[in-house]
Amino acid sequence: MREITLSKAVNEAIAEEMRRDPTVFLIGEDVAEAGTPFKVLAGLVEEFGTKRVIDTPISEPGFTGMAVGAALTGSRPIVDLMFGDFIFLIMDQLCNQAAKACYMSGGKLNVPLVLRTNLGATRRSAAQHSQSLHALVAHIPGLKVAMPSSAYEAKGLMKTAIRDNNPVVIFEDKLMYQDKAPVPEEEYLIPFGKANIKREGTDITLIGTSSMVQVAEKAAALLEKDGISAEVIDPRTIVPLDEETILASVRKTSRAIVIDEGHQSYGVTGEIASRISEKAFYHLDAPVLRMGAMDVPVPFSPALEDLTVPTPEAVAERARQSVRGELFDAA
Amino acid sequence: MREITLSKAVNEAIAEEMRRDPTVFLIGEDVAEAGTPFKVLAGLVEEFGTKRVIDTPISEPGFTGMAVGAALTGSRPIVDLMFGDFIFLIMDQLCNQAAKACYMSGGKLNVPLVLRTNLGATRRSAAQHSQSLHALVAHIPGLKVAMPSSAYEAKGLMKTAIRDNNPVVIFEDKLMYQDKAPVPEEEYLIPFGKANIKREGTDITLIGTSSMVQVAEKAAALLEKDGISAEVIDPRTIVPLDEETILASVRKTSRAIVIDEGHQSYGVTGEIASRISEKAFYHLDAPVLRMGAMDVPVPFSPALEDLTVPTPEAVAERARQSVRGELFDAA
Amino acid sequence: MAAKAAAKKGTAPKGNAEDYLRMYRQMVRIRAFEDNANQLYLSAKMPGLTHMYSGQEAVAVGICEALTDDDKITSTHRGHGHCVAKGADFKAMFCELLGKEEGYCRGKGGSMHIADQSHGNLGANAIVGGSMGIATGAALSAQLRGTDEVTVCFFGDGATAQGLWYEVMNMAALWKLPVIYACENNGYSEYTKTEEIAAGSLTARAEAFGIEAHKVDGQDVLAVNELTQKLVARARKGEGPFFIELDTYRYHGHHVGDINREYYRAKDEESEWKSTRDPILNFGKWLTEQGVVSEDDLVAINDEIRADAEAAVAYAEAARYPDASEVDMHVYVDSPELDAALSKQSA
Amino acid sequence: MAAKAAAKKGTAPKGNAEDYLRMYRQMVRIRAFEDNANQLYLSAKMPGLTHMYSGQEAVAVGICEALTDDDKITSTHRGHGHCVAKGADFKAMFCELLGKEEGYCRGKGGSMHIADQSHGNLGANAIVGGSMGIATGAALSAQLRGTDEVTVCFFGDGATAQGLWYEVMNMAALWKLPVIYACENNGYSEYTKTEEIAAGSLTARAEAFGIEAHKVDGQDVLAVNELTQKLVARARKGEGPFFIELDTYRYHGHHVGDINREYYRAKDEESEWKSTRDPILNFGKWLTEQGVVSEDDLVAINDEIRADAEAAVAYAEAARYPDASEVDMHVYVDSPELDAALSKQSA
Ligand SMILES: Cc1ncc(C[n+]2csc(CCOP(=O)(O)OP(=O)(O)O)c2C)c(N)n1
Ligand SMILES: Cc1ncc(C[n+]2csc(CCOP(=O)(O)OP(=O)(O)O)c2C)c(N)n1
Ligand SMILES: [Mg+2]
Ligand SMILES: [Mg+2]
Repeated sequence: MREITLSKAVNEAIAEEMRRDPTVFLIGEDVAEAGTPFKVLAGLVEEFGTKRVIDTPISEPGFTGMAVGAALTGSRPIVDLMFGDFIFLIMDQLCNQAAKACYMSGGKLNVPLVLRTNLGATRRSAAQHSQSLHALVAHIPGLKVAMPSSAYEAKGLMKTAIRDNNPVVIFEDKLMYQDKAPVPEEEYLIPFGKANIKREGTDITLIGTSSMVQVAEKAAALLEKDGISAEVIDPRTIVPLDEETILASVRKTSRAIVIDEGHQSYGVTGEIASRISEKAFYHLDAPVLRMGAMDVPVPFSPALEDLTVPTPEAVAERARQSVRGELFDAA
Repeated sequence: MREITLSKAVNEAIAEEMRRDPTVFLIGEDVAEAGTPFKVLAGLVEEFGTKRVIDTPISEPGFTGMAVGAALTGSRPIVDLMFGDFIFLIMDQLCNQAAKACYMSGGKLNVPLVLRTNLGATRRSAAQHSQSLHALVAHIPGLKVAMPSSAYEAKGLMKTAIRDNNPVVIFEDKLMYQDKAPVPEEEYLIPFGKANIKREGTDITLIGTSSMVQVAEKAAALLEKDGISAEVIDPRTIVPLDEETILASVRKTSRAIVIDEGHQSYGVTGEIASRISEKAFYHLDAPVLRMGAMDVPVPFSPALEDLTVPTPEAVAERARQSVRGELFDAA
Repeated sequence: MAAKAAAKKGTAPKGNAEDYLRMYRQMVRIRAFEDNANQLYLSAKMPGLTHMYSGQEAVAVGICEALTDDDKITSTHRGHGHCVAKGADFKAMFCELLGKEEGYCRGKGGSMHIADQSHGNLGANAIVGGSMGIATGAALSAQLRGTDEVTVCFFGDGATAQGLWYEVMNMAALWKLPVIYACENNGYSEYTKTEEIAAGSLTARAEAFGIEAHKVDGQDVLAVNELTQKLVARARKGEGPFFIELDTYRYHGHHVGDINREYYRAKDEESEWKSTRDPILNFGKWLTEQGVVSEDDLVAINDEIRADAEAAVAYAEAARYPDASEVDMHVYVDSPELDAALSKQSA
Repeated sequence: MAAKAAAKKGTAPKGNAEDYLRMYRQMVRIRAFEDNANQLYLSAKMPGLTHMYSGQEAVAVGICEALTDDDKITSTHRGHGHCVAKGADFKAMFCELLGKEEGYCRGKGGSMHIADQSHGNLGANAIVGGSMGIATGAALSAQLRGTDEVTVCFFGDGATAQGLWYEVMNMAALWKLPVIYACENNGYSEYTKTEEIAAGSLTARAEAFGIEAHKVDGQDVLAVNELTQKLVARARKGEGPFFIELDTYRYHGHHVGDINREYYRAKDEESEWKSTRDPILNFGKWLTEQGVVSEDDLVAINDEIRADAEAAVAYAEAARYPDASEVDMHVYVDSPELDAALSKQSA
């Protein structure tokens, strides 16, 4: 199968859906001729014109609010938010307006909107351009949240997001845009709420989101050398969350680590870990471990930044401790 | 001891600190003559004048940003945000600016700012005036988050918040403003990061935040009738979180329920439950249970709204199941 | 909706009688709705709070009578008037205010979130200024979809302090969107006078973005309607956006519970507006002076509408609450086409 | 900082020689800093990205030379120029750009977050428009604390699209805050021309709030300085706020990696600005014409500053990274007075 970059996969997904459905349009800063600073959208304005690939002023609340209005009235906007960190600027439009319109109207209104943005540190972009803020939107009912972990996932999840009749926030890892993966030429969709078992294993379950799926896979490879068989699960969407697949795996392996690039506290790792701890309680041989990003703003200095995110080595080490039973003593 | 309302307690705390420290000022909508729609700040403008009790236009991002600037330059602002739901409007100023200034400057800048706002449903105020959004700010390093559970707590935590050199967000429960509690005439502060054991018990630990402390206490009273001894813990601040007091209690009781009025998913209950499940793993006789608000926007209709938040009866029932071991079978 | 009045004060009043009477009736309907809503609150039958539109009727009616059902509006926390004026039904509105199943939003929205998409009302909003983006986006969508729909964005003087407005005005001006920003300047935002919270000039703020701005007496339904008709027609041709500042007044407190308000506004001021600038009284007087209707006709209209409103209240009081099972419905809507594509794929 | 020039182009140039030379030097210092920063990036020695200020030097210098150390500024993602102009030191700046312990922010902030509070620079900001509230609040704080400090808020033309600006302008105007909004209109925001993203007129936007607005040639350091001195003096007396739009140009791409930019702006345009409107060349020429300095003097100044910059780069390259233990330091600052009160209470 051909291999394409995550960037190209997203571009293809959007182009295919824009061809299929004339109500889909793109809106955001420098999305047209520039094709975004990451060049993900390059070429789209040439095909679809400036009416459907709309460059905006630097007005994130404004154009997000406009997308909500457009989505309420027969259009299907894709909002391009250049950095995930800017989500703080649009929280009202996203969480008070888009997320609630359907419920507040008793189902009479709905907001088929995609917000595509990104996450991920270690790009030396400092505290306001490196955050992984997906937990915040996952906390708000009415939004769906997708976290692609490869080019293949990015394409399928984006296409599904565009066709979903609800607001969907999709977080791409900005460090993965040049990563390649096999992606079929044929059209495909990836359903929301169905986790992907990336690797089967029997001793411990590693649940990772976004680029942390790769971290988990690398950790699993390290563990294999030690004779430890790790199962790796990619939830794909954290809202809806495929609890069943995760629980089934942990009931089998009896151990789990949840890995996520958002800050550890009050984030994704706590949610998934606590669901496992509650619902697979009887099957656990060790505490469910959490590995989020450190609870610090992302530092600029490379000497510090690399310390803040989970690494394959650190995950493997925690997994070994768990399997060896070392964690029992600590409790 | 005299009893005063939570509203009066907050008012006293602010007045005392404004008398003590001339750099403290209040800023927000209708804080002066109107004393806020909840009348919490009534009388302050008469004592301190309009220079220190500043009525603003309806510009939440604007006046929050201004408070950050004032805090960076020798003032100690208290920002009044009329409804907790409006926090979505100020997330950039709070989370990208206030929370990070200290870290990004390597400790050279700091932001002694208090954001006072509220939470709590069942006031028939519908989806945009009823949210409990404290988990969102708790996820952002650099902010402290206080959750008073009574008039006594509200006064002490507010005074401490004003004196803290970091940005502190304090969530008052808007349904508790008229609740009275004994509050000493003498000055006192309540330290951050020290949980309060509201009631001692041996069979199960109930951890509640804000008004859920009262719910937990009522549940404990119900349980007492069934011969079940519940320990009730009020963390007081969720950032910093007093993990030790919580863990010590659960190690003793072997069972726990975490109760919070924020949406259950990706919120406070997951964080506290997962910490307990991990760090008191060996001591648990039953899964740690979570009782947050339902993952739905808050509905207006009284017939629906009351269903969305934890009640003493529901907490007591879950506690009984836990103590009876019923939950084991479910796993 | 029927063809609208090419209203011109003083010209051929009888020829436009039908239009005038519809406008009159709509204003009375709003007043009757609000009087009943207030009563429900005072008798503790209404959950929560609500914000009365009384006094501002000429704004909603003058504007909405220049729109069709395909045209959109966005509304505010003080939104009953817009909702009625855009064609909503009393029963479904009162049911919504009481949290009943037959409400416009099945009781989930309440006073501050009434939406009536069948008449193009995209909804009230409890975030001040929160619908400015929505309205502008509806106009963008109309343009993209190649329709000639126009969107009117209602908001108060207080909402002009929200930065969102400036962001969307800029884009509306750049892209010539068919949106009309209608600022109901009722002199107050909550308990504060407008002049204390608004520097400079509101019309100049719109003009600074190259947006044509107008000021009009918001108590004169014909003046409002005439201006709006012209601007709507121009907006349909791509000459928008526009801004209108409408001078008006709210008769009640900021919300129904705001009873003692002398600390921020004088009783004299209130009675002055009510006695000399009431939009319904004045328009009624003009209609009789012009011989369009008799005073008795007006009384009859009034009585009929009042009876309607009371019947709707009674209906709503007796109506059912939504079933408990509805609490977690409508968080998400289904996506049947997506589901079909997915099941085709897995087959 | 010494007393500032009461600069008036054409009047007594020799009498103001000291001031002129300081401005000239400061502009050269900025250019030298940026050339070295760019070189660090191109040779892959700098982590991340950075945005060059080259071409806009007269803005930062003309304005900051009208301020004292007690006056505050807020800066942007394109902030090196403001930082140098407000008095920062090369070594601590380069150390910050390289993420070193001796950087202004101990390496934690980097290019986009340099702050130098000892000279009143409250910091660069990576959120476009993100410092508009901060600047206005610093002015409020100055007023509340009874000082005569003035704050200058630097931002780009693109930032005028952020709603926050209108919110804070309104409050600044209502409360007569001592803040000057300085918009560096360099014709572009990222890869988009200003006219495509800004409707109407920028000065009119400020004026709509009753704020006095000025336009000035941002390539003419004396014109900038003269205007700023006047406005600063008036702001100190409570006559603020003010708005200045400064016409200027960035010589490099949006950021150091933006090399192929012909798709959004012509090479001719760039060379035209560089050859005819360079703030340093033109001011240097004028200084020699007026007999303030000789060409040789200028060369010597240039050489000295270049050497300084290179030495600072070498110093920064050799400097230590922060220790790993610093990673979770500075998330919070201590509160010693609070801690003392608490321990007194528990004693
Ligand atoms: C973002 C936001 N801030 C504050 C409020 C509280 N609030 C509700 S109505 C109102 C005043 C609005 O004034 P105006 O826009 O003039 O409308 P009016 O009430 O006069 O119709 C305020 C401050 C709110 N609902 N939303
Ligand atoms: C809120 C926000 N939106 C978008 C960006 C990405 N961005 C960085 S600089 C920039 C252009 C800014 O243009 P302008 O204000 O004119 O400043 P200039 O770069 O020309 O100095 C953009 C869009 C950002 N950093 N912050
Ligand atoms: Mg008003
Ligand atoms: Mg620019």
